[in-house]
Amino acid sequence: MKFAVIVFPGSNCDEDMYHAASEVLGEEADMVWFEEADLKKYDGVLLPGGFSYGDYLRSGAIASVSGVIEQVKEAIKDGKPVLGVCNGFQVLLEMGELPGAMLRNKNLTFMCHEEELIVKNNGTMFTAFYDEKETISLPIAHGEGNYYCDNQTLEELKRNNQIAFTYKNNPNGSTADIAGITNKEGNVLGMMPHPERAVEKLLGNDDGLRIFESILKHWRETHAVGN
Amino acid sequence: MPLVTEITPEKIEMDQLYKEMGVTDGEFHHIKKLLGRNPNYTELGIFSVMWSEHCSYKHSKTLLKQFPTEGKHVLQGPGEGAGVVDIGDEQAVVFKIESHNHPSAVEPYQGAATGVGGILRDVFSMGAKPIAILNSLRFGSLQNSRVKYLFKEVVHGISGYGNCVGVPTVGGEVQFDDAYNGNPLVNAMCVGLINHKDVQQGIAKGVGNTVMYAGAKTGRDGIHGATFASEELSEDSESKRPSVQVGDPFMEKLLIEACLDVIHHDALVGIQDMGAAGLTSSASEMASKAGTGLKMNLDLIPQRETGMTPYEMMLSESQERMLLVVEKGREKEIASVFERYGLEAVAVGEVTDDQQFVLEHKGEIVADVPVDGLAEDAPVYQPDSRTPAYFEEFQNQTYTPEIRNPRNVLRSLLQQPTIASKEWVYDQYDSMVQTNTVVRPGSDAAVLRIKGTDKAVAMTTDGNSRYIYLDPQTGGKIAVAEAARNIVCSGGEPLAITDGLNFGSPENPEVYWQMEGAVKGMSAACTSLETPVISGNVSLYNEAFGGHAIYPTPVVGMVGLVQETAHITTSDVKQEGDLLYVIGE
Amino acid sequence: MCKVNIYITLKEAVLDPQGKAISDSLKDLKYEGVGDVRVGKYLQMEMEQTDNMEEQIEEMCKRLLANPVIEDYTYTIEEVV
Amino acid sequence: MCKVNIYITLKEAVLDPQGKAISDSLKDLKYEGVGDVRVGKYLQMEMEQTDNMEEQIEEMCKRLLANPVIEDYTYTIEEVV
Ligand SMILES: Nc1ncnc2c1ncn2[C@@H]1O[C@H](COP(=O)(O)OP(=O)(O)O)[C@@H](O)[C@H]1O
Repeated sequence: MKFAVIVFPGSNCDEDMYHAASEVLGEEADMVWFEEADLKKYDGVLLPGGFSYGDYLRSGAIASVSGVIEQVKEAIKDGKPVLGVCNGFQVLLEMGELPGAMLRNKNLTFMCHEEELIVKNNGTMFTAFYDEKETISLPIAHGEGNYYCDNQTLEELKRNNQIAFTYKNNPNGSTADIAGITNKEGNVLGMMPHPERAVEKLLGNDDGLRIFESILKHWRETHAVGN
Repeated sequence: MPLVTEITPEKIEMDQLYKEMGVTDGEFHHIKKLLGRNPNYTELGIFSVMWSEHCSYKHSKTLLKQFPTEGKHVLQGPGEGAGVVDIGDEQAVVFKIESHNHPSAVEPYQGAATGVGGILRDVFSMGAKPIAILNSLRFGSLQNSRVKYLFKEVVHGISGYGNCVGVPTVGGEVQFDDAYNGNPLVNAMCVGLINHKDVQQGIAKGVGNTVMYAGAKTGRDGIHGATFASEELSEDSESKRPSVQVGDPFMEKLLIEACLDVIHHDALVGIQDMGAAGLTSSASEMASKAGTGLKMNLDLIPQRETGMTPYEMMLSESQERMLLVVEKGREKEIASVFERYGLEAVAVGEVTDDQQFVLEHKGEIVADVPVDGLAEDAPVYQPDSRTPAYFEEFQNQTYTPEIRNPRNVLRSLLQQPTIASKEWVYDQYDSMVQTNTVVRPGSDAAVLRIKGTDKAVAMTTDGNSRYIYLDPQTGGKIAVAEAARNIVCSGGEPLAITDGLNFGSPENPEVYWQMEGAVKGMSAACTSLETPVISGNVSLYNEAFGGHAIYPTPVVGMVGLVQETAHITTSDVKQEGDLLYVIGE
Repeated sequence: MCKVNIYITLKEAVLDPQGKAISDSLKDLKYEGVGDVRVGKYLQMEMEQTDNMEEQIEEMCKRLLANPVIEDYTYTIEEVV
Repeated sequence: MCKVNIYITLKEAVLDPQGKAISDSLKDLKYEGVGDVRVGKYLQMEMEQTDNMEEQIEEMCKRLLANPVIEDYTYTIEEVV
């Protein structure tokens, strides 16, 4: 499987995402500079964390109107898996590919530590290797991770089983403890916690690896048919 | 300072206007002798920043010479942007600590943020990829609402900048004491990783080569910041506030990437960041190190504001700027590297052979001074030293504390902000980005693995200013030894240190005595532990309103090598039933 | 040349932790009579005058400057000479 | 009850990286004629009417709301019924 890690000016978890996909998962991956991307060549798109455009205006806002976005939309339409982590999640929200918006953490400060998450939906192409309701631990690192949506949107998210992860002890004020959501079609996952930071035992935690493994499993299954 | 260009050299001398720039009578006459004439306003401004304590180390140079600076692992000692230490496999670590005390006292968020930005540039201008940031902070009593505000904003500033540039902040220390009520200390350390062959020098070699300017435009930021950093804080500092510079970590991130890209370009001859005293110090130091001269046309300097005078441009401390020397005729190749990151790099001058620093503006020569006059010929003072009365008193003390209720004593100790958990601070730092952090903040030392090897590096900042106040020499030894223990406890072998010397006014003989003692003690410990000093920083005149000097506060930043990741040890208790040992005296 | 003043505010239904923190600390500082505080953005933009200026500004606000999920915006245009 | 509108802007000489990023992005999006953008804060504060209201607001701005080192402020007071 071949991943594209999109690099915006100011992305800073791009190398970490690349490391997880290529060196740890062992699949092919490229870091592609947003202006030079040709996403047709890739089977999956990874939108990394960081501070694209310095998080100026609103996090993810400026990246969400940049040149590469049309291609990301295309990839989504084609049903390719698209994973947005942290700033990548914010970009997907700003693009309107996922519902809702991010507000500043309720305590107004940046926070960086591990949080326990509950796997709400293990039926997605990103979460197949988790058990339903399993508690896992992933690092968070954000100042604007307070997920907001109105009641109607929340009802819809629930009805369509779009909530992938919730926080066990909501750290930032997110609506309904939401830590990660998918689109209706299930091929886009946006999440604030960083799975790519939790793929090696040496760094204390590899709970995040199964997200990458799940994507790969799904890809193998859907592509085995054609072979 | 309106219409500064109007002031004539004669008037500067007659009205002793040089004093406003922090230049003494003696120094002014020395400048006149060097030039063979009176300096004009721009020239005087250039001398004033280059001869400020911050740039010239005029009150500390003789002490710094005592530090052991050589060792089997040292590839580059003090003298460049940062020191370089071998860690095997053709790899090295690059590190340095730098203070931003006075700017942080005035505008804590930006002061701390730009402190981080500055130390990052010192490291990546060596060609190294910044892999970690640490800090060492001192504040007054948290009962004081101004102190609380400063503390909160300094931490926000460090996290705001460090998190955005994507370099993990992995460690540091915070202490609180009334001695810092009006004068907080903000020291930031950066550690970088480099391959031996990539080590750069800030040097203006090759007569005829082109001087290029890269990064952010120049504005009227921080003008006189460098001399400001060397003056005691007074009520007056409030009115100097416009000189505070604003950081742009987004730009810095792009600048890091562009610079780490451009160092592989064979057209690059030298590179240096514009730190304190901006264009003036970077340009003149690069020429001085090469034994060349340098000529710049100020009309070519990218400017953010209109109508800037030569004086303003030369003294501006706008952030996120670099100076490069490039093979003549190959400027476009270099510019195109920066362009890819949306950055500007333009030719602004050339290397000359006459050892003069020459500036042209609107068709006129506005400064023409000898390069060595700014750097090597800067004044050096040998301040008076006197043992303070408190020291004798302390030496004669026989007090031993009596503990009646250990439980209460322990509890009240744990409640001291200095001892209590610093999680509130480090939770705000992204300590994991770059996915190398094996041991995060909260342990003895932070440990980062080096991808592609089984090695790791351990790093820590330490210094207990109360010990040093009571007995500078012993306290100095303790600071180095504590850092070394932290490294060893984490599984590493101590390699070298960087030191941040924060003191009051060296012109106060009792303060100078503290400096002497601390340096002596630190040197002794560094020699016996074989951890040479490879870089450092001096911040003097840390005295708040009314001349209350801070505690003498040298801080030690140490880096060690962990041979195998299996050696990494953390400080937390592992499981019930494990035995506890006390080792040592 | 015009100066466009754009005011971006959080929608009423959206909680504003920053506004709340400011209001609380004003009350701590004993400013009596201070109630709710809401924090928004104030953008000052230079722009050359064109015929469809308002249309353009509306579009900028919707596409980039404000996030319609959480924010409202208003603007004024001043001519500068 | 009054509504106090407070506008906090960066002093002219102070670098505004955020404004620059926004202006660049608008230009990328082909909004011709967009020049400099400066980003400030817009605070809406409820406050009970008092005699020395302006004095109080001035003080709040200086002490807490604006950072006089790098920011300027202006405000308007609307009466609300
Ligand atoms: N306390 C110190 N101990 C050892 N070296 C020092 C000390 N202070 C400064 N230096 C060295 O002197 C050189 C110049 O320092 P400095 O002017 O602070 O650097 P910069 O030009 O980056 O601001 C550096 O190489 C620095 O490492």
